[in-house]
Amino acid sequence: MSVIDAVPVTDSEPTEDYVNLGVFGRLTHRRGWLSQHLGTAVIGFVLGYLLGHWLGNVVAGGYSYVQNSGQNNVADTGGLLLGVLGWLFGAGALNYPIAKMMGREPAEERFDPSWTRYFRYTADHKVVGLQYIFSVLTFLFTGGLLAMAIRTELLSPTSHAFGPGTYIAIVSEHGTVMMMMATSIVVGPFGNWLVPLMIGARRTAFPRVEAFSFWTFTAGYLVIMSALFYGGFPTGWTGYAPLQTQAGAGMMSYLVGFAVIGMGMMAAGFNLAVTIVTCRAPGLTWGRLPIFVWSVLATAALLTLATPTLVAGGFLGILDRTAQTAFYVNEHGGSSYLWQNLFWFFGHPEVYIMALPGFGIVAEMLPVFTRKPLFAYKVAAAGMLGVALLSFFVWQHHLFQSGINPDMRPLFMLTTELISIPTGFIYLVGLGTLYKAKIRFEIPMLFALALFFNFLIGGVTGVFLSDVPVNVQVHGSFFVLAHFHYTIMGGLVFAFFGGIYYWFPKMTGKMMNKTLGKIHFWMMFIFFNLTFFPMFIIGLLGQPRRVFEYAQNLQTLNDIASVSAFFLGASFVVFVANFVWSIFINPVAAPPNPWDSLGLEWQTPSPVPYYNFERIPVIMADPYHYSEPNAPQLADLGVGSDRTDEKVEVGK
Amino acid sequence: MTDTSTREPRHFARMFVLWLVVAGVADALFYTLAGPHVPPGTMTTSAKDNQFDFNVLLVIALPVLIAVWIYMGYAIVMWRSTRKGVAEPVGGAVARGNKGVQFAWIASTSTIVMGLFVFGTVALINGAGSGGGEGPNPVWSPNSKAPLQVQVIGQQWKFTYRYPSFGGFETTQLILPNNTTIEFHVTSLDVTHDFWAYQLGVKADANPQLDNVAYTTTRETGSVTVRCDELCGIWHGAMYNYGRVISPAAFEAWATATQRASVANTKLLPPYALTYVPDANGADGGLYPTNVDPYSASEVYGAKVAAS
Amino acid sequence: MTATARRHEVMTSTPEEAEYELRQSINSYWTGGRLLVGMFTFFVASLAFTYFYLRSSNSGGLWRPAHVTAPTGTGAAIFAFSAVAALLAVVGYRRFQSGGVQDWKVAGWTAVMALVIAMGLQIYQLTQLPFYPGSSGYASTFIAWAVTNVFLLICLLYWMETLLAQSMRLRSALPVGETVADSASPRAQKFRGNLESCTFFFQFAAIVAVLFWALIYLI
Amino acid sequence: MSLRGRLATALALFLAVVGLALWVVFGFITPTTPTTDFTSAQPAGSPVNLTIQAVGAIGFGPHPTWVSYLVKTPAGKWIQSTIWKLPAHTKVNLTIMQYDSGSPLRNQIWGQVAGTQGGTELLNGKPISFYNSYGGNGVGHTFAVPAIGLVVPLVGVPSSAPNICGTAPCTPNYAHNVIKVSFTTPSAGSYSWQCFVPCGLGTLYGNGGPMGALGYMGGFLDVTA
Repeated sequence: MSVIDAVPVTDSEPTEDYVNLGVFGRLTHRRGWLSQHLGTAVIGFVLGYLLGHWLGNVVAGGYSYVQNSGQNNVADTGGLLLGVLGWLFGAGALNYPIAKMMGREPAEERFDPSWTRYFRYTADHKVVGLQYIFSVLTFLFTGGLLAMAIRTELLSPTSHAFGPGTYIAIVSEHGTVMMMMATSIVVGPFGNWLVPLMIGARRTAFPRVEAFSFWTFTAGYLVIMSALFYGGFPTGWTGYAPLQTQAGAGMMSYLVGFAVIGMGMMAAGFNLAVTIVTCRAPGLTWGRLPIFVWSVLATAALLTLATPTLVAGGFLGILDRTAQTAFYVNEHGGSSYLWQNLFWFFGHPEVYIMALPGFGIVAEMLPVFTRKPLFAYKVAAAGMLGVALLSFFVWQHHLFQSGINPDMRPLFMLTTELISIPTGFIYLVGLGTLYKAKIRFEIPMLFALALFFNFLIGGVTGVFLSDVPVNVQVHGSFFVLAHFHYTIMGGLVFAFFGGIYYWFPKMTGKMMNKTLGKIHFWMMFIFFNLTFFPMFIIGLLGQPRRVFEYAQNLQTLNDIASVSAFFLGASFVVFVANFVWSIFINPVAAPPNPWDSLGLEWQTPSPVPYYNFERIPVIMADPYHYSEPNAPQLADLGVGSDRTDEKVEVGK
Repeated sequence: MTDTSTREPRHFARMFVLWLVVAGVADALFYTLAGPHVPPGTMTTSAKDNQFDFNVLLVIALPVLIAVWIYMGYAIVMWRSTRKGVAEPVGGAVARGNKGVQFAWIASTSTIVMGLFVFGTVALINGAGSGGGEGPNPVWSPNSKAPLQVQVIGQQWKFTYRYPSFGGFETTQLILPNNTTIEFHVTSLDVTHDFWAYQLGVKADANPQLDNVAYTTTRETGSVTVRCDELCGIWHGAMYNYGRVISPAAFEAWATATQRASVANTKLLPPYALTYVPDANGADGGLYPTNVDPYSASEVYGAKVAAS
Repeated sequence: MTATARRHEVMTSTPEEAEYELRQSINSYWTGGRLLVGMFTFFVASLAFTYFYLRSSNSGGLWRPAHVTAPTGTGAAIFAFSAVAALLAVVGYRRFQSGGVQDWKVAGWTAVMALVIAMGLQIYQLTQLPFYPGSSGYASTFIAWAVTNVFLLICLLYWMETLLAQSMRLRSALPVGETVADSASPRAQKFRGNLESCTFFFQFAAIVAVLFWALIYLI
Repeated sequence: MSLRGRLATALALFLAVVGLALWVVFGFITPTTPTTDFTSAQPAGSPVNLTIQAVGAIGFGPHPTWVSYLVKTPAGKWIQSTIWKLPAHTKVNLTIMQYDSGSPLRNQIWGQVAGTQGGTELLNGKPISFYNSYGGNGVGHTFAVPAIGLVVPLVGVPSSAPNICGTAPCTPNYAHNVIKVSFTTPSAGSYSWQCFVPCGLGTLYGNGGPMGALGYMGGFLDVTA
């Protein structure tokens, strides 16, 4: 298995045969234009696509999915799959897995000081984390532009800006891109960047799996965007069969794209879960683990275990459209319910994949900005694990009116409502930590408080949706849409931006502009609520999701939502301006610990050395002792006396 | 530690009083002013029950929302750091996790949740499925002896309706008699649709070759909006129509008249059945080849299809 | 050398640290191997769910028309070769633990051969089907299992092959007189962790093979 | 690089991204079906004469094998356009030239003529109120505007006819049926119309392909005041 390949960075043995990857090693170690990087990955994708398409036509020549259409889904699938393979090969992801078949050992990666390392296949978790940030932002803004298109169409109750088919394609693309992005928005950037630092590790357990997860994630972006060039797909992000089986070639991009992203999700979750379990520094007991790491652990478990079901469902869908099996076609011995079960069995853990890391981020930031220990730490950790476990038992609440297992509805109503108890723990933690605190309204704290405001509305409406009688009224309407935007965008995306403002100084050594940050926050917060709150009412008044025509009397509310959405979109332009300004145009050096945090990640030198810690730290306390003037030392970093210049003053 | 010379205000008493007033007013205002107008209205038993259910949930939810907001607002105003730069640490008892508070929180949220579950289940069973699709063998059905059966057929991209008690005629209009228990049998000719009769408080997925039953009893006359609530392709947004609930006498007259008018076409329809799908193929052949027996992989996948 | 450059370039572990990180690596193999099995379990459980779901819903009476079965002889042979491979991996590992590195290598290479044959048979069987993939629920499920099985066999093959290849290179790298089964060198220790996980995965694959052989061909 | 230089570079890159987004919007996701205007062809108030044809294969464009409707512009030219601008509250004399063959309907309700003047259609001059799709030549397509209850079944030409039109636009020299109906346009608004015969050749349930794309088997009546 290629995934079992820990990099022995600390092995002190002689390294002559050790670094030798043969011809692939020479590829990996070359630098400059002739090496492997993003550019060769793109070339690999294109060549792989062409090869796969040709191959598909060879093995299934003359066979077209739809008679006379010239549409050959075998060729399309082959093209996309080999495109992904070519992408990975071009990036250099396959060098070691191939060399390994000849019994070679992993090469020890040397630190690459050049900026080009950000465009390479690298096992450095800090570089991967930053690569992820730029990628998820690309995902987010692509999906955001599509959202602007949706709101443009909904300015008027009839079809006006786009044709109905185009509109459905935009809606589907928006939903899918955003869902793919949201699975990785925190675990990818912050999980990879911060977890090793927070647990005192010099690397993740499987650094190449970590890099693989990133390059698969980006390949998934190319695949899902290819849907637009195939004419889009009409099923929304849920991809309901048998519409899935009826749809045009763009559907292949959805199925293959989700499978590829799923591989990336599994790889990322696998690596982080193992890292947290095995690579903690001495003294870092479960009771001292930073709460963000707990949230990543719960999320990683969900990513690893729930995603295979999605990949299986997509795999069956791909077979339906290429080998002409009939899994989802009732008339041929299949079942349209099968997809709904498989999809939602993944789909509900998925939404907690999107909620938990957000909780982790705000719980991590609250003590810093209130100068208090985290309230009810154990409850918070237990809550995250409880949510993760329960999320496997709630999936049929998406199917209350579908006619599947109607007698099970009370049970799924119960499990769904039960999940609000561990979810509520985050409020216990938040409110308890605020009590008699010394709150500092720095920008990250603003985002954290906004999460509590938004997620409350999202969470409470979730209870409404879990109640079967109310669900009859609001299922599939804009009410649902508002609900999950309040939880995912109001929760996760707010936490993500809070996290960027909070950890940006650590990651880049630069401060983000405060004024622009405040403008960004307030615009985002106000217009987010103005965009999505009216949608609750729109949904209650009877507007189903994903429609291009709605009742005339709902136009005012829809227009409020649309105009607010444009301002919400504009707030991200402010963010991009701030981001680019602070990194590239006018960088301001950040102090080593600008928020005065006790977290282990802030105790490392800035910029963080390649191996994170010169000596493996020995953890001696949990990182939340803000209440004591002379807080116990968090960790013995074991740094020699020659490093006094880099020692960081913490905890006052 | 707080200075003993300055009296610490009783924060919780303040917040509690504020909460009691605001939550009480909000609940009372909502229930009396907005409550009766909450969608989907009271046209049927299921709509009325679901409206009541929604109102109960909101009356419980508002105080919870308000409690958190008041607490957060209070905290933001009262407990902000006044110092420039980093505040001094907060020590003492407030910095320790209070077990009693944790227990109270968990106990109260659990109580609310279990209460909601019991309430929802009772509402679901008493409401005979609350107007939701209950699959082919409904577990909860109304007491009515002779409900009016109406079959809802979803197809891309229109709902049509069959009335088996009137010779099984099929029409594009949904007309229902008042004060009658209706038994909807929802099915589809192609992909998955969802029959959402908004004012009736009825919602049920339409699946090919499957029967999905939903019950409701009409209480008031008026207009009904029917929309498709499950994405079904390009014209999903245009898949709606308007129906009416009318007096039983008027319904009888309409039904017999329509039965008579469409008798010629009704003869050509397949006999009434709970599922209703001729085949998965289009007008000119389907996705799945028909002549695959004896099966040969090369025949199916390698055969050149003649261009027409 | 500047402080910054040194910080990035130089990383000398103390012996305690090297030992600690070696433990971490070995534990990672153990934990990773178990998590991998969990991951695959959810995948094949989805297929088993599909099997039972389509079987019980029997849409249009088309779960499985009478007497339609994938070629049973080939199916039994695929199962037999997969099972033999798993057995060899387990028995070989037992021998390895008691020092029989050579025995393990022979068993391992034989297992690889058995897997190649099983894979070849599985692909051959896909080209010789007596039914059309979309003709019934059973036909569809069979196709999904066959493709999954090819993938699973490739994973097993790859893992076993890389270990065998690695052990051959290790032989010359280890101090004279030590074998990969008893050497205290970090590389040998990690190799053993990897091999343990691999053997565990073979056991899991054997269970999956039995289960699906029974589902597809027996019942 | 100077501050100004970095600023300029960032702005240039930003503009490049905006350009890329606009290229995608206008190149791939904006509608490509043209609108045909019938509001100014006749004097206000007088009936609009609308002539369309249904063909088995469009013969050109990205999907030459797809079944499609074509419309005759006021200038007398046959084009592929399914969005038609019509005046409100006006009588429309609709003539449909049906060049495609037919088949039994999946749902015979679409054999019933509805929403037309007199509840009938003129099939080659003979009035009919419904058509048995299981007999005769079957029904090839329907022209239906669900929002105003208009359903016009288009009886197919015999599939054995020697002169079936291969590609559009078809001329009356080929086998065809002429169907004429009259209806009155509703008040201003956008009304979708579609075909209810699953004629999306070969796709599952016959409703993919041309049935699932604007410009072939569906469009809008863009009714203006």
